[in-house]
Amino acid sequence: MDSFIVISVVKAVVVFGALLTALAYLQWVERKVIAHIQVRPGPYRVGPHGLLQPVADIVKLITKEDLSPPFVNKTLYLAAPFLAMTLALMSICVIPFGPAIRVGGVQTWMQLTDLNIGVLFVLAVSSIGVYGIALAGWSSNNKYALLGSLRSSAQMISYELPLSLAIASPLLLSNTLSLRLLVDSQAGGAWRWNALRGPFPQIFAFVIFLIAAFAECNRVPFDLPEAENELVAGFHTEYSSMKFASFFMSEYANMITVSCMATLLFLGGWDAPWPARYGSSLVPTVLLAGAGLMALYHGIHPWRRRDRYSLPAAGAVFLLAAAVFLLPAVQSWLMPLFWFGAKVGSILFAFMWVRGTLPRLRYDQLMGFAWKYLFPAAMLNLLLTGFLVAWGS
Amino acid sequence: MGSVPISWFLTLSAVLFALGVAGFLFRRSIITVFMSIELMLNAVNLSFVTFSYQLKKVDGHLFSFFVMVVAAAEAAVGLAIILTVFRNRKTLNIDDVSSMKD
Amino acid sequence: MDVVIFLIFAIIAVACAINVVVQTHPISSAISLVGVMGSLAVIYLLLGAEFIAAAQVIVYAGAIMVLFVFVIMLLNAGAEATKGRAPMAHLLGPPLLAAFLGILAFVVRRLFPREYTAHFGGFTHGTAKDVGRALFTTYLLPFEAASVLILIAIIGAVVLARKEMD
Amino acid sequence: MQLWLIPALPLVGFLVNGLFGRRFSKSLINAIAIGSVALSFAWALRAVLGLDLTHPYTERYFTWIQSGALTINCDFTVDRLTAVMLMVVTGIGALIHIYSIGYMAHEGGYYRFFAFLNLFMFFMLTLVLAANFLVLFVGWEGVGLCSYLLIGFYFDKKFATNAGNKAFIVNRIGDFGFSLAMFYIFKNFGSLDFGAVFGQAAGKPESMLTVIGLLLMLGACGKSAQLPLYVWLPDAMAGPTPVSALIHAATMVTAGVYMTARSWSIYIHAPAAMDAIAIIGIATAFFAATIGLAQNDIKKVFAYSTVSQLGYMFVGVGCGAFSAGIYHLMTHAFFKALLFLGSGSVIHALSGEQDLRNMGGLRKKIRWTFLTMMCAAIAIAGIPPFAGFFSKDAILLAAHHRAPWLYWVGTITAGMTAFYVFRAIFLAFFGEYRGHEHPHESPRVMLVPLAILAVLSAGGGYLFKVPEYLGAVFPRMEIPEDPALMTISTLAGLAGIFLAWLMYVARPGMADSLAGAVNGLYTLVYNKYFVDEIYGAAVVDPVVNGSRAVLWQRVDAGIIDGAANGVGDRAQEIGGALRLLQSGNIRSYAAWVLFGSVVVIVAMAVAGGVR
Repeated sequence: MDSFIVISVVKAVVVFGALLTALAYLQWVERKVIAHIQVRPGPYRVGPHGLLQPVADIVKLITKEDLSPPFVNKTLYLAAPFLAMTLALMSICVIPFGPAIRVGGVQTWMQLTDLNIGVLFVLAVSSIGVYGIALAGWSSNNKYALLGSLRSSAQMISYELPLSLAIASPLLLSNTLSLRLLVDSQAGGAWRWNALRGPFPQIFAFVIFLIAAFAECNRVPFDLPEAENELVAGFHTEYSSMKFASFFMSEYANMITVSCMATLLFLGGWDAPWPARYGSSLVPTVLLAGAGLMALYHGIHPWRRRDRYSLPAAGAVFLLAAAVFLLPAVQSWLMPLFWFGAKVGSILFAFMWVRGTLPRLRYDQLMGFAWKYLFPAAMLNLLLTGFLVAWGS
Repeated sequence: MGSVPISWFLTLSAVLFALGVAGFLFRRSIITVFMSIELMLNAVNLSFVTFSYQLKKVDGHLFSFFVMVVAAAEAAVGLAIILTVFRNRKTLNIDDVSSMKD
Repeated sequence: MDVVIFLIFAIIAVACAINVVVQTHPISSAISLVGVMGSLAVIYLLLGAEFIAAAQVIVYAGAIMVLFVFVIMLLNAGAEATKGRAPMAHLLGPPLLAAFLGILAFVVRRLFPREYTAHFGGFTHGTAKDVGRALFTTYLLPFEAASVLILIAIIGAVVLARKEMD
Repeated sequence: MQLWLIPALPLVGFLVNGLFGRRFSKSLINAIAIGSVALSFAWALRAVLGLDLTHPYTERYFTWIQSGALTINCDFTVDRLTAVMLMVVTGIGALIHIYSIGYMAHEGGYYRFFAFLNLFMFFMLTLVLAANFLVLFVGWEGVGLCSYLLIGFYFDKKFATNAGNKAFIVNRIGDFGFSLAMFYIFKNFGSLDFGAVFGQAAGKPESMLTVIGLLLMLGACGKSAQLPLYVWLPDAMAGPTPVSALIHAATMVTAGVYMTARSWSIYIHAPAAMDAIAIIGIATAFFAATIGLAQNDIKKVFAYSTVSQLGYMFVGVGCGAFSAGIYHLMTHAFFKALLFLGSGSVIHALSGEQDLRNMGGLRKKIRWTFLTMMCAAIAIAGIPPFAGFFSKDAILLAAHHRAPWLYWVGTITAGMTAFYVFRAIFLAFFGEYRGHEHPHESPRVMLVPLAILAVLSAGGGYLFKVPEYLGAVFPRMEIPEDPALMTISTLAGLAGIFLAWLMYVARPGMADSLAGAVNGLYTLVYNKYFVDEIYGAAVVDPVVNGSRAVLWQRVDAGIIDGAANGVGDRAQEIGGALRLLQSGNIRSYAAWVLFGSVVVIVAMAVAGGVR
């Protein structure tokens, strides 16, 4: 009983620490990715390659003056960012990152808690997520904010339907609502993943899920609630400093949640795309070693003077990491983490890629797309899946 | 790890129901009145789930599930009606919407 | 521990419910109602109703109440007038309400003595699988009827809320 | 054997023609209507020839009514009695359907006529095939319905609809008796199946059987137009002539005789009931014959003749000679159908003229009609070797065996029959033509059925030895052949013919002077003994006036309307008081609902839900 509590607390601290760091650096990654898409360097000044930029941002946001306009509805104005942040982080509780591991003689799952109805829990939490934005916009007592939150509410309600339907079809294949069992049911290689496996590969559901997820996170091309050229800054027009940061972080947290869900539902979670005996466990080592060797090469032929020291150091770190991945002792838990991270990272990259590429939709196009195309497509997919599953059983 | 008496759940349900009734009786905004109805439905759902526990049968869950379905339908239509009323009357005060009598 | 959890969430529920009734602004009432629903979801979990708890949050808090908030925001409904013209309600209401509550509590007390108790894990047949099985066997007809009802509600809502096209 | 096909085929014809006939061409309607009846005839023939009918053959289909002790199955049965009826109904029915093509060619509502005829065939065959009283009653009522529909076929004419109503209402009286009989049978026998009822009949007390017999007889009197319920049949001539031939001469009106014969095992143990039948039969025969003497409408003459001949059949079954009754039923179907169809041909030739006084000398103009009708007239007059002689003779023999006075009255009636039938023939076909229309012979499609029926009328007595065929069904009656009686009845027929010839051909003025000599009697007979007027004064007027004075002005206006209005007024007053509650304010309504629920919960708690 006591050990259960201790382990839970430790896991919670580790997971949330990692998550918050990831949130901070996700921002940096996004700026970098978009910068490179737009052929510019992006953050570069603070630390090497701007690596310390998130720290600077945090310091800036914390030390800014906490403005609170006089015309707002105080209670809800203050509650909204809190609500948004809390709900965004809550889903992480049930997301499994890897299989059971043994640390110091204690067997535990790489997951805060497993629910029989994990999928429903995530859905439930994400469905309440809209309150943060809606209340923020309403309590600001500002017409841009109100318009932004109205758009956001309508958009999130609308896209929740195709999202739920897209989630339902892989559930039919896996026959469980527990996220952990969901991954177990897809174990054994890429052709067993719900996105690819028979009788009906859920590739369409996957695409629908991703599109709806973009809308749920208010991401480009569905970022109407904060369309700055129409609505100033949308629902968070009146927010500043840490309250603004909360909305910002909750958006990124939602992105991470959604990417995790996509990974778990469609891409087999922490399972390698092919079995370890065909060398899937060597992939991280090869990648890291390649990166390390490239860094060493550039360190020998530096463009700039300081690269002569920094690049070989980075290369050494990469090579060390590559070596670590070869240790059998850590491989059992590091490999799942690597694959999970790789899959989530790819989806997150897709988020950024789309943001860097696509223009924003018009509002009526947004709603029309949800109801006229996405919803029927998801419905059809679900029906076909259900039929084929029933046929097969 | 004390067990909770079943009667507590039912009393909670009764209290919530009574509060719903109170909201219905004393509030003037159509929307709040509507929300009071939802509160009463929730209270009833709690009773169903409690009875389900007591009888060790799943049927109560089904009933509350159907209550939710009906509540959803009711909300959709009811809110549409409220929208229409507001569009025509420019008011949400329930006492001003009594043209069935006049 | 069950008692503690129950008491915490029961108190939250009742406090939120009182807030629903006493707040003058609809949106505050709505948020309080979401609070009631959330606490009830926890209590459902306590009673072993996993699926219903999730459905409670998804359907009630996540869809119906969002719709309410949305409409309140759309209509920009302000605080309601304090003066009403339902003397009957104010005259009859409080004593009747007290009597109603008293009788209900009395009946509950009599019908459910203290030996009947509930604890977490005492009922494990509220999973999605169990509910689904009952839903698609015993309650198939009501289920179909409910789906038709929903369809009718959708059409009705669309017809009602549509802008006049003339 | 799929007996159900026999009635089902005409039903299909009815449904197809009735539902879609409006859009069909006449030839398609003909094909459907006649095809269905012809197929039905063929199937019936196959059943009759293919089955060993010495014992009843029953087919069970489904349980129709299941209620407590009452179980009614939808069963059909065939025995030799049924076989005779099946042949008569489908055979003559088919001929008359064919005849109707020509007769109805220029009438409106063509598809309606054939649909109704097919429906009639369905019900008549159901009646005949029924294996219990209730299914029989379905057919019984169904043929009544079709009779009503077809009498009122020209529904835009007042007299036609009136005649239809009259037939329907008068038949209700008979049906009332039939219904009571069924209740009584079920109460005492616990079943309505023929097999079960007739099997138990021997062991039941005579008084009970007599009551059942008399009630059944009442039903039969209504359907078969016996005294005192015969009044509807002459009026029923308002329908098209093929209808008169099929329904009101050959088939439906004989249903009463069939039903009585079918119930022989009840009657045989109830001599009083049989006596009643015989007496009613002979009285009807005589009474109708006297009326027939003075009628001028050719169809009316034959209508009264039908009533009279039905009386003969009743005498037959009433005297225990069931097979003789059925025999006469069959031969009568031949020659009376022929007489009606022939008169229809005459009417057709004269473009609708029905009055004998406006005919005459048609012998040469419509030769075939004349020849065939002569066959029928000789047959009905009972002249050997035509069909009517054999059956009538069998009945009269049985009557003499029972009570000689029956025989003598029957013989006199036979003479009158010969007289009025030949009177009609002579008036129509001999002498000078007195009408204005230009007569023309009927089309071949009408003449062929006439010819076939003429052959049957002439040779039917030889061809179908019905009494021997039915020997297996009915109890055998040993009646010695008596050439003297046979001669006397034949002579009576010949005398009637001679008298008719004398009065209407040889000395045309004689009839009028004779009528003047017995003026009072002639007026009485000419006006059908004022029976309709008496009924009107004794039954119809009191009912109408009583209803108007008491039921309408007192009961309806006073009590029923008063109650209704009073309820309305009270409701209005109470509503007026309750209106004060309706403030239009939802919240006060809610308060009242809350009040109500508190009361209910308290009541439930107090009433014992909680102790």
